[in-house]
Amino acid sequence: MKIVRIYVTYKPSVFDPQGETITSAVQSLGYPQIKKIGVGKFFDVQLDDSADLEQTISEVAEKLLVNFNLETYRYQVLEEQK
Amino acid sequence: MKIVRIYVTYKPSVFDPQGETITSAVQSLGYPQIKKIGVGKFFDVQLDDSADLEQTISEVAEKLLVNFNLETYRYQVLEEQK
Amino acid sequence: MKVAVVVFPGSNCDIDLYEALTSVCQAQAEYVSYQQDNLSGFDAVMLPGGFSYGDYLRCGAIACFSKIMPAIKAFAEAGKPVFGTCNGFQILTEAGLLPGALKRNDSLKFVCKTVGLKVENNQTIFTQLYQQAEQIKLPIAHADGSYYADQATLAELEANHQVVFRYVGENPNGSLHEIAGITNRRGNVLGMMPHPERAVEALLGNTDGLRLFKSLLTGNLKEAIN
Amino acid sequence: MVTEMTPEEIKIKKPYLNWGLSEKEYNYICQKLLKRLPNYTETGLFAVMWSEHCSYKMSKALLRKFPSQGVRVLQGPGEGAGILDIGDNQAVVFKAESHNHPSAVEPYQGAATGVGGIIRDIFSMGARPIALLDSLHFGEINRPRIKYLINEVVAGIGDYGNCMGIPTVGGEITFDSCYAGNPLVNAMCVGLMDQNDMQKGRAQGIGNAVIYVGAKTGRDGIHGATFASADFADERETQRSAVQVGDPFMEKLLMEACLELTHQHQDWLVGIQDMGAAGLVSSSCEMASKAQSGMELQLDLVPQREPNMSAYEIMLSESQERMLLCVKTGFEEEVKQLFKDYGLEAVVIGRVTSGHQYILWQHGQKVTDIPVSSLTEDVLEEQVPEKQPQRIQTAQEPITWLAQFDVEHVFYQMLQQPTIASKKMFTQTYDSQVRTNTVVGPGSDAAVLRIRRTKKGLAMTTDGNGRLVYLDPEVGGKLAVLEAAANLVASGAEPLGITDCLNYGDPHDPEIYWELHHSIKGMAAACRALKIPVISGNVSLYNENNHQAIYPTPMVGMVGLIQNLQPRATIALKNAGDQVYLIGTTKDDYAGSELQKLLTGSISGKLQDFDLASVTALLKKMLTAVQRGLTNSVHDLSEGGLAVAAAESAFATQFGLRLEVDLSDQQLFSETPGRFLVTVPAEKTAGFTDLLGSNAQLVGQVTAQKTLELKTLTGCYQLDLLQAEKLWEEAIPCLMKSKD
Ligand SMILES: Nc1ncnc2c1ncn2[C@@H]1O[C@H](COP(=O)(O)OP(=O)(O)O)[C@@H](O)[C@H]1O
Ligand SMILES: [Mg+2]
Repeated sequence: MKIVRIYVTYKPSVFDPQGETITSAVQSLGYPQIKKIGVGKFFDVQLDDSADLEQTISEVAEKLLVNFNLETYRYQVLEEQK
Repeated sequence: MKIVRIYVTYKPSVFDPQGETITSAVQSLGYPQIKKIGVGKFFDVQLDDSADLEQTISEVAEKLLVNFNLETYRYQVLEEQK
Repeated sequence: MKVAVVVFPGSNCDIDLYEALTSVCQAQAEYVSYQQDNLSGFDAVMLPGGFSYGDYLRCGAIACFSKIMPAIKAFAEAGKPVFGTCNGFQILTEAGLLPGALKRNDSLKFVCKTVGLKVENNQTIFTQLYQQAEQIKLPIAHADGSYYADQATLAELEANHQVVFRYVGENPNGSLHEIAGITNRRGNVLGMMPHPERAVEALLGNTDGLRLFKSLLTGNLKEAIN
Repeated sequence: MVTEMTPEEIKIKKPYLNWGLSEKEYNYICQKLLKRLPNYTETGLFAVMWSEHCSYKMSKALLRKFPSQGVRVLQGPGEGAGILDIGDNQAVVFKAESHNHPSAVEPYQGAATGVGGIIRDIFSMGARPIALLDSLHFGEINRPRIKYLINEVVAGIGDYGNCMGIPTVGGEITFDSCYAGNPLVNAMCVGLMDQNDMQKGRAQGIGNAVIYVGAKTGRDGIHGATFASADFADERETQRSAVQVGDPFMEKLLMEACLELTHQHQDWLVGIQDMGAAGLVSSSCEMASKAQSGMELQLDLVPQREPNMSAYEIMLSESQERMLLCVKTGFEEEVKQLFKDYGLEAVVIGRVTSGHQYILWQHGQKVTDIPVSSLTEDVLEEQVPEKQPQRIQTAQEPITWLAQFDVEHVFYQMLQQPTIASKKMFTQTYDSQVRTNTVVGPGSDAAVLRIRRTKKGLAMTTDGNGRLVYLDPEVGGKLAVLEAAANLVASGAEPLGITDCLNYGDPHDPEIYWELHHSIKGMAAACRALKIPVISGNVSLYNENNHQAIYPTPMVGMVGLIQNLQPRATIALKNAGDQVYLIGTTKDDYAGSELQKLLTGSISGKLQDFDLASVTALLKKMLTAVQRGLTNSVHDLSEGGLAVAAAESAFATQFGLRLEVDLSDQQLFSETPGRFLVTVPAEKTAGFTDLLGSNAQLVGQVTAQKTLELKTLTGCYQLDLLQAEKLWEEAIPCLMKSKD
């Protein structure tokens, strides 16, 4: 069993109201040392060892997990489990 | 300037309806090799070098970014920039 | 004319569309389950608002993989009318039947209220009974209605008169170019965030949405398709 | 896996005390009911089923004071929700429920699952839920924690109802420092049904299947029911296990599937009940108890989300979005298939048995074997001492007060008081229109929904004013019922019935029990005078934070029937030149008023009693006037009195008012109950005054200017309504934004 973490974020050109709101909330809480907070989501995908990892991940990301109008993704193999 | 990534997930005992729904959607798309998809969010926090990283991060996580009734977090220093 | 109202798991404005078509406009309509794969016998398809699959992942994303979707795509490709409101619009963009995407409102909150709209193109089968540039009011009720597309796509939408409804006065969600509703290039697929089906009876206080249904149902479709 | 204590260890170590079971109760169970020591699982079942939340052991005797009969009552208290006949073979179903404690701990999920729970109560009766209302009470908006609570609670309520496609059409939100540590989150759901579809939560017929449907069982909210029945101190760690997460998408599927089952396959179904507080144990033993059946369940068959759950955990879990069915033998497969079509799991977990035992099996062991009634019927009703609180004993004079104040200044201030100011910032995050039946949504005296394919409408409201009940529980209780009835009458609806949420502090405090007793007495008296039965309700006790109780706050949810939606009045002014009438007598009523709060910062004094008979007669006449279409607008006078009601009637219209009243300046803000502000078109004034007689006093006209001109016995004022409306609308957004 493998776990692959897929990170999804807005493309830099897309305005992210959530990131803006959190940044200003943090600053108003009294943390001027924090310049910016960006927000993203991730999916931890548990895969059979038999699976062709690269292909499965890119298919699932492209078909379902990521909307390419707005978002981009990266992934990382987290761990291999027995 | 440092960037710290804070990962927030549901505690394992907490029911995650979104993860369940996405998992079954992916499986019915024809990916039986995917056993489970967990969902989380992350925050990329840009910090002044001057900041006491550990303390700032744990304070901000606790005050704003994480709901301890349901969630837990981990963090990781991503990079140091000039 | 017979209209299919498609019901996905979590759709909840299906009855509103159905009643607007049947009890208000006296048209023929039928509910069609997301598990069916065939739309033969229908002259138009409508995708209702609601929360298909609980809005989990992204609004409308999971519904795109329903069994009915290929039939809807074929229907649209054949040039027949397809209409989506609210979650229906989100599904149409996720399915690629309309360009762009709908993201979280700038306020980050769900908003239910009546907003001002301008009819930007009355040369479509959905808007032929409105005046060009007419201002109307329709209810909105969504958390993810901020229309986004890249600059090139926006320019193309404008150049082809695909923007059919634009918010006037206040932009309630942060949509680029104040876009409230668009068609595809051919003009036979319309998606919009506002709910015309909530504005078809005087008893409920607003009838500005009625002409959208009447436009479609008049049958004698002006050749609005370019 | 943790090893469980043996029955003997339980007897010695008394863990049940922490679960809310008293030693006296434990001994009674051992000696009288079982004649043996209960094991760990059984002790847990007793603790939760004997909690106040499930058994009403302390409030039962008081609740019997409510009238619950009436010609329209098809189902009174005792089932998931009450049902009333509305003619044409249709019925209206409603119930309210509190989720105060879960919301104090986890406001978003607490509020959301409160809404989810009340919706299940409605569709388990066979009714389609058509509307939600909420009654929320928070601390003053002055600290980040309070703002956080408000935002999260409102979002939790909105998100659940929005996703379900059930419009949230009304409610109330008030603010007072007594709720700071213990907010009140009450939700009400209204359903509509054909009378032939009525269901009950019963399990009968030996051999019939007990079927579990919906979400899997996890370790959520174990002991939520006892938690709701225990004092609430700042021990956050121990409460965290109680957090449940709502899944409105699952509930939407569950609702549609259950409605298909109850509407189309009644021949398969014997009974249906939702799993609410105390989950599987309370639903299953109540279903068996109501039918005087026995029941055996195989816990290994219960769908489980987590490994190694004990019998105790499975039975007490409060995982959301689950229902329990009793299905006739032979139809199990059909039922499973029906749910499968909605993507849901339905599992036979047991059978109805002969006799009256409640038997649970796990891993081949019999883990429970006790009489069903020992959990439901045999609960010891608790006798609680009561005592009149000091503040009420000390004889007080009514506040008649003549402190000088500047009318103009107070008028604008009053509109910005959070309890009076516009709640649009919150209500506009609720979908109030979905299903296209909402004729009047949030912002009027009562919400109104039409009933499709008839001329009829349903009006509904929630009302509760803790301040008044605090000053005098009995008079305050009457006022809560009266306020709700007045809101319905103003909408042209005949009040049909009541549901309530009784929110109080720790009933073991004799003064609090006295408050509970006397407010119920007052409510019951008003119900009897107005002939409105109480058909369902909910009791929430232990609303305290660090031993500081909230104001006693009974919430009244009331539903009324509009026979003909066509002549219809709303609070909004309609037409310049209409005559304005003030209905009812204005006295010096300032105790507990918004004016007192504004000028003195607190509330005090003696509440003046009022005559129920004459108010009832007045409401009847008002209803006739609205039904005959004599009125263009009607608004009942409540917080802030005449001046505030006049301003509210003018907001969002292009009109103003010119009024001349035989009142003192301060009486403009008096809160004497049983009054309305009414506008009548010129051609109907004769009919109107004939009907209302001396109750109606002509006080002015609707004008085309956005000003409120007020002439009193002592002064003359020109109030700018545009400015007033702006202040009224911006007050709450401004408070919510400010950074302290
Ligand atoms: N929590 C809420 N949810 C929905 N509607 C609300 C809520 N709070 C207030 N409202 C609406 O705002 C209006 C004014 O509320 P309120 O001041 O309590 O009215 P009243 O004094 O007539 O009882 C009502 O129409 C009510 O339905
Ligand atoms: Mg009122």
